[in-house]
Amino acid sequence: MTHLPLWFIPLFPLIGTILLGTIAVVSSGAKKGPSEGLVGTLAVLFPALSFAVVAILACSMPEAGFRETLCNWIDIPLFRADIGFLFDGLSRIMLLFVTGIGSLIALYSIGYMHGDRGFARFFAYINLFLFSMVVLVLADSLLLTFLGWEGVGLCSYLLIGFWNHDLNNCKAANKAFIVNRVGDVGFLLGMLTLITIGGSSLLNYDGLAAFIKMALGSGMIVGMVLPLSLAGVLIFIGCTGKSAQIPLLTWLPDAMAGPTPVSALIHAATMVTSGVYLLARLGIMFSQLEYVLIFITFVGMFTALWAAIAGLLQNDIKKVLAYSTISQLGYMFMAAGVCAFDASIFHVFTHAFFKAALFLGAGAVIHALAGEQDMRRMGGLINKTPATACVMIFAFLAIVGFPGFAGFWSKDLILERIFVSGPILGPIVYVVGLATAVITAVYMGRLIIMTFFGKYRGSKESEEHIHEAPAIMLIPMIILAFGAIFSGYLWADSIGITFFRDSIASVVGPAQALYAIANPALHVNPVIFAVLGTVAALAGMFIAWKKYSRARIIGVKGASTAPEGSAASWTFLWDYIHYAFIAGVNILGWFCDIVVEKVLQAIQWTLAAIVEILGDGASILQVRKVRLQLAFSIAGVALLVMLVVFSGGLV
Amino acid sequence: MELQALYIQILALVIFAIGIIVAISRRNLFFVLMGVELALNAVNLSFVGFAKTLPAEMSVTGQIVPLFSIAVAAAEACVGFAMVIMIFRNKESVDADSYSDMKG
Amino acid sequence: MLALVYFIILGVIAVGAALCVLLSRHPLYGALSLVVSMVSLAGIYGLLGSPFLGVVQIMVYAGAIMMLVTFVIMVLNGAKDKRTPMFDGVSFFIIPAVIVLAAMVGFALTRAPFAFDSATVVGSVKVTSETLFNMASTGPGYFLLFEIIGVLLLSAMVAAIFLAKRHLGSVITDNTEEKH
Amino acid sequence: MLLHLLVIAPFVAAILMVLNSREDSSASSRMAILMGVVFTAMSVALIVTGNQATTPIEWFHIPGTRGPVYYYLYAHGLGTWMVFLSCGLSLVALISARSTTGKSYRNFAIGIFALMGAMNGTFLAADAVLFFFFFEAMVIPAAVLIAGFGGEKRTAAAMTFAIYTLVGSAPMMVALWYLLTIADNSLLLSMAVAIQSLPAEHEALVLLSFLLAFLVKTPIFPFHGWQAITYSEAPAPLSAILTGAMSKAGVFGFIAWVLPIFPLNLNYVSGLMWLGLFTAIYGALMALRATDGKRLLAYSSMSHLGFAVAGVFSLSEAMLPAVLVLLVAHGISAGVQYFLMGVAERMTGTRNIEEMGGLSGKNPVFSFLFGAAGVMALAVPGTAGFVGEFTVLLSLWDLGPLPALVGGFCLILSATYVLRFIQKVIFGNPAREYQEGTRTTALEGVAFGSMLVLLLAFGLHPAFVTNSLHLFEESATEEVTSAEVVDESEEVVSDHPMTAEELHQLDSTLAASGFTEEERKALIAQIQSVEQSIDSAVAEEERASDSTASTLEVPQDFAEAQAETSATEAETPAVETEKTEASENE
Repeated sequence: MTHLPLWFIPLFPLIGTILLGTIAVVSSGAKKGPSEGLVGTLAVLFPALSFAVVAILACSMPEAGFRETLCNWIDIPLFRADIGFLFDGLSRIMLLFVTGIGSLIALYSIGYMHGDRGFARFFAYINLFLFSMVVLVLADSLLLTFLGWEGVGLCSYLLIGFWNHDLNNCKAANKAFIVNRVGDVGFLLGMLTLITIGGSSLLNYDGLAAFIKMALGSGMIVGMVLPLSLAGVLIFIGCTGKSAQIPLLTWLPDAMAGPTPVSALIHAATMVTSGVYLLARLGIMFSQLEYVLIFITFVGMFTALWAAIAGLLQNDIKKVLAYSTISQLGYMFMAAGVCAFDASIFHVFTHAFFKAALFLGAGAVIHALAGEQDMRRMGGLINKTPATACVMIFAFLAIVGFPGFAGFWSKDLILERIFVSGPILGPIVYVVGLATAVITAVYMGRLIIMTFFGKYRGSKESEEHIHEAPAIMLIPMIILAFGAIFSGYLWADSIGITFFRDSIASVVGPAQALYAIANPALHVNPVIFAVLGTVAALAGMFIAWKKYSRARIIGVKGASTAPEGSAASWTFLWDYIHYAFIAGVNILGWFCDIVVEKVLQAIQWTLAAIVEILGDGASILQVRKVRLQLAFSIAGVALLVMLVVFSGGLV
Repeated sequence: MELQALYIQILALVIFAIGIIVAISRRNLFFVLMGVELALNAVNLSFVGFAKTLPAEMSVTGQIVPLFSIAVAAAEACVGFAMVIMIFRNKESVDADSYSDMKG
Repeated sequence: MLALVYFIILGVIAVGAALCVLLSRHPLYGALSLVVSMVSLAGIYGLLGSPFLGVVQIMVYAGAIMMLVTFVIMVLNGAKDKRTPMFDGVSFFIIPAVIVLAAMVGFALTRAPFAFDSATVVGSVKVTSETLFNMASTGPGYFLLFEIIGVLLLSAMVAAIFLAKRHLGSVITDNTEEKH
Repeated sequence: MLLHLLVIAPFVAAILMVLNSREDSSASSRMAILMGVVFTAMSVALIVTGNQATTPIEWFHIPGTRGPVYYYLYAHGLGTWMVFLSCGLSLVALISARSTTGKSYRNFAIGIFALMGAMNGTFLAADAVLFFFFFEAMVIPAAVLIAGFGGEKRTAAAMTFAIYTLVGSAPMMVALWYLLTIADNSLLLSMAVAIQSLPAEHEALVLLSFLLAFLVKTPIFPFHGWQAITYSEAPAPLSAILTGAMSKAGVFGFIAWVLPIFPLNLNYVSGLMWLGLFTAIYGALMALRATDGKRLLAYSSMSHLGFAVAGVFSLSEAMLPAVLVLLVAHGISAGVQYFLMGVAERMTGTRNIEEMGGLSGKNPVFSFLFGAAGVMALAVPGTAGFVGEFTVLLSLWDLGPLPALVGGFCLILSATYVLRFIQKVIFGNPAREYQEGTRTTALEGVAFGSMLVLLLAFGLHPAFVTNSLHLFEESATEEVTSAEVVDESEEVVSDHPMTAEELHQLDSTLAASGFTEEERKALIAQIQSVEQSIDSAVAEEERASDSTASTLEVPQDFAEAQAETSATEAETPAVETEKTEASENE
């Protein structure tokens, strides 16, 4: 059958990038920026076109998906890679919400970035990001995924440092890129391990799956678990970098320095979930690596718990959401750790909606307050910006897992899968997960209460300017809020809808089936989990209400939003650990610069000095008088001739 | 006693030695140049002397080389004295030892 | 026998004049002694059967070059090195060295077997110029060398003019004379 | 013809530049750029037409050696790309120097052309003496240009550069001479044969002398003393050429001369590999601490080249294409970074990156280029740098995870220093008031932009680069197999004895037609065996196979040798068999 070529999907954002980039560069010298209408139209048009292509392809996709090899990329001895695309159930879901939410956020950004000097540049980056993200998801091999992987990292760097006149933003951007680079090197080495195990065909997802199945069939898998585990751990390090898990998570809170739509798109909805996507993609390999899976579960668990507590301690509205994102990503990894890839991808999907809605809402609030991000100087905004408040409250209900909202379905699914995964490990992780859910409800409740309820705590004059966001910002928010409410119904186990699971079953199904053979699931009535989850959400909300609605929060003036005291030491725990490594590198650098280099230079100059001294010694003979030199030479000749004659040589 | 070829060479050697001594031991630039001329003359004499020890045709060759050497000596004298003049203008001295600008 | 007598006379004059060059204080005296030495050398050339060479020696050396020397000495009147001593440390160092060198070479010469060839031709103008301007392709090819020497002299003249042109125009006209 | 043109014509161009008026720099710049374009076009043509060789011309005879020195050029994949780098970077340097050198542009162009000719000669020479001649000749125009157009400490920089590199290659000259007294001639293959006959300690000494020259030129860790000061004091366009093309001569020397000639043992190989990795880390750490922008770039290129050397001595199968792509990528990206740094220096009047900043607001086009160049230097996938570094890492992984891990660490460090560099130069607020200097001109922008486009193109389709190796590897193996079959059959048939002279002649004929050392040795062994008798033939064969077995310890380097020297093979397939026949029928 004929279908639209797959490369149409990345093509449109690429064209958008080139066009907008050209506009940005060309207009940069001009006094007045380019027309915002034109730029905005282009910026939304190309992602939307891409979304349309995805939608068309999604409807006509056969069970096995589309595969398309575009051309050869690298072809050298030992290694061969093609540029090829794979469009199956998993990439369909990912692409749909990446391009869809991408288009919505581009629309929102037109309002948010209004009047900014780098308007065109911003949208060029956004389009480049979408291009990279599409390549990441659509790639049929790890190497091409890596292209997208670093591409999104690069865009994240560019967008965090978007307002680059402030060096703090640049530092946050550098931090994001470098921390990600650490993960990426893990990814790279993981790929190399795979190549060593079975040649470059293993980088291809289909090839890898075939290889594992072949190894399983022939029983060779036993000998391969160790190298495969190494590859798995290395690739997982890559995922921790991109998805901000312990220990490479410090960059995400700092990344909030970028414009808020960027935080919504890149640092909440799409890019950070690519780690989860990759785990699901390689599910069939991970399903064989028991210990790696346990490791992943624990990393996810600790990250979820730690980030939830850190979220409680923040004053900056975007930082709260950032830690919340990390925490939710922890949930996804916990699910991936028990091979519940469909559940984790489902959470990725719902999370994209409600977290994007929360971020856009926060952006609208910040926009309304002219850049104020400190929650201690907000309050009572529900009267002034009712639409924003509604959107955020719906999203809040979704994230805490209030029954009927999206988060309820996905989070309960994850907790259920964790519990049933094993007799000992499952319940332990489940309890931690449930506790995290309570804390989630507390800090999200705190955010909502501090922002929208109570009295306004900012300065009087700023109160005058508070206004509802323009329509162009509200429309995407409302659409996302609908998503936050209803996207969960794509897979509502309790009421018998399993559409979502079925749609990606062809991809992650085999892996989960393999895992299920080794780890048979416990049988527990799912209603218990629903009830417990609901209780946890309600308890958390109750605590938040008790603690924060009565408490008088003192509006502070001029203080930084960074937490202090013990809150700071909790928040920056991993930063301190990173500092140790950075200090190590710095000491090494210092050693090289001050000690080794100086020693080398000393040797060099000593040699030079010796030569110079010898030269000076020789130049004593170089007398002032030409005549004397001639005399010397004649005397020398005379001596030589004497020597020759008296030694009897001449005759 | 007949005139021996050796005598010519001894004479050339003596004059050459004197020429070298003049060229190096005297400090006046004119003497230096004249010493060089003297030494060149001695060389010419040596050529002629040796030429006479060769058979007929080749001995003519031996007498032509001094012609060239005389011509070169003329050129040398010409440039050499021009240089002396130029240097004298700069230094107001014909003392060879006062020219030591080349020393590093 | 007679030749030996002439040779001894001319040789003594030549060596004596050379010694005068060495020992004279004023360059002009030195130059005149040099002329004497050269003339007596020209005599020896004639004695040896190279009259053409002798004539050239007198014309070019004793005539042109020494004329140039005396001219320059007279033009640069400050050239009398009254301030500088005739000999210094270097001289007393160089004289023994050269004498030793000469002695060694002389010693070697006395050991070397060579004698006059009886069948030498007299280097008359005719013979010399025939050899010199032998343009046959099998010939010695001295004519080329001769042309090159002409070019060399020309360039030497140009160089001399260039070097000395600022004050002393008269010297330059002398230079052109000595190019035959 | 193309080869002769590429080597000799730059010198002619340099002489032609003298004809230009000293005052009118615009006329001379037009002429220089035009000629630069022609040379670049020729180098592209060389890449397109593939490998070729000139007919060897006897040049001169070094006293004490056995064979003559040939003027003999040949182009193979690695060399052609290096020539491309040298010509292309020179062209951009000529464009970029227009705004800085002013009236002395003519002299600058003369130096650049001379340098370009010497570099092309180095990369194309097939004769060791010729190679050495050009290798040394590169130093002179470079040093003169540094002394004439450099920064404040230019004299010291020029002296350091010249002395370091000349002293570094002096032992190589002696070693080369020594080798030539043994070898039949100064071509690669006869030298490789000659080295077999040396006692082990002499061989080690000769090897060390060769290594020293290339280690200094690259530069590798303890010998990098000249690099930072030279690159930072040299005018930026020259630094770009120095790092982009000239320093490649070191790595090129390892691949094209050291590996084919010397039967390296594992100690040397792993030692050099670790030295390369150490240099990579060391350079990256030094770059992290540098405050002088050009010095930072100098250390960064030291780091990259150390990485490349480590890749070379991984001796894996993928080494040659990997290193080639890495070198090309580094040549272009380091080159463009230097050019841009030069522009930054011109605009701000300082090289200290702590005093820069805020250029993104002042000159957006420049900062776009600068940022893009930085990103390309980071080896982001899709750029040529990534392909190079990934494949080199792959080669390193062949030796074990640890070298690859160190290489990975190096990638992290490179991200750190490049980002720091970008941030300090173009982001933030200006640290002080700049006097407004010359901005990027349109021509410069186009030149830099096209370099970046090249990087992208090579990154997405590295076959552009690797195919030049590929093509003749395949055809060469075909040739070798077919040729050997033919040869053997004829060897068996021909039974009349051959004299030593004939053998020698055959040897040099084979050498001229580009046989690898192994094949040639095998051939001669066969001929000799036939010559003696049927009985001893068997023993000889065994001995020959023994000697090859002893070198199997490091089989890859011979594979490399084959890849290198088979360059000329593909070209004259029919001729070489004919020649062999002819020499045997004598």
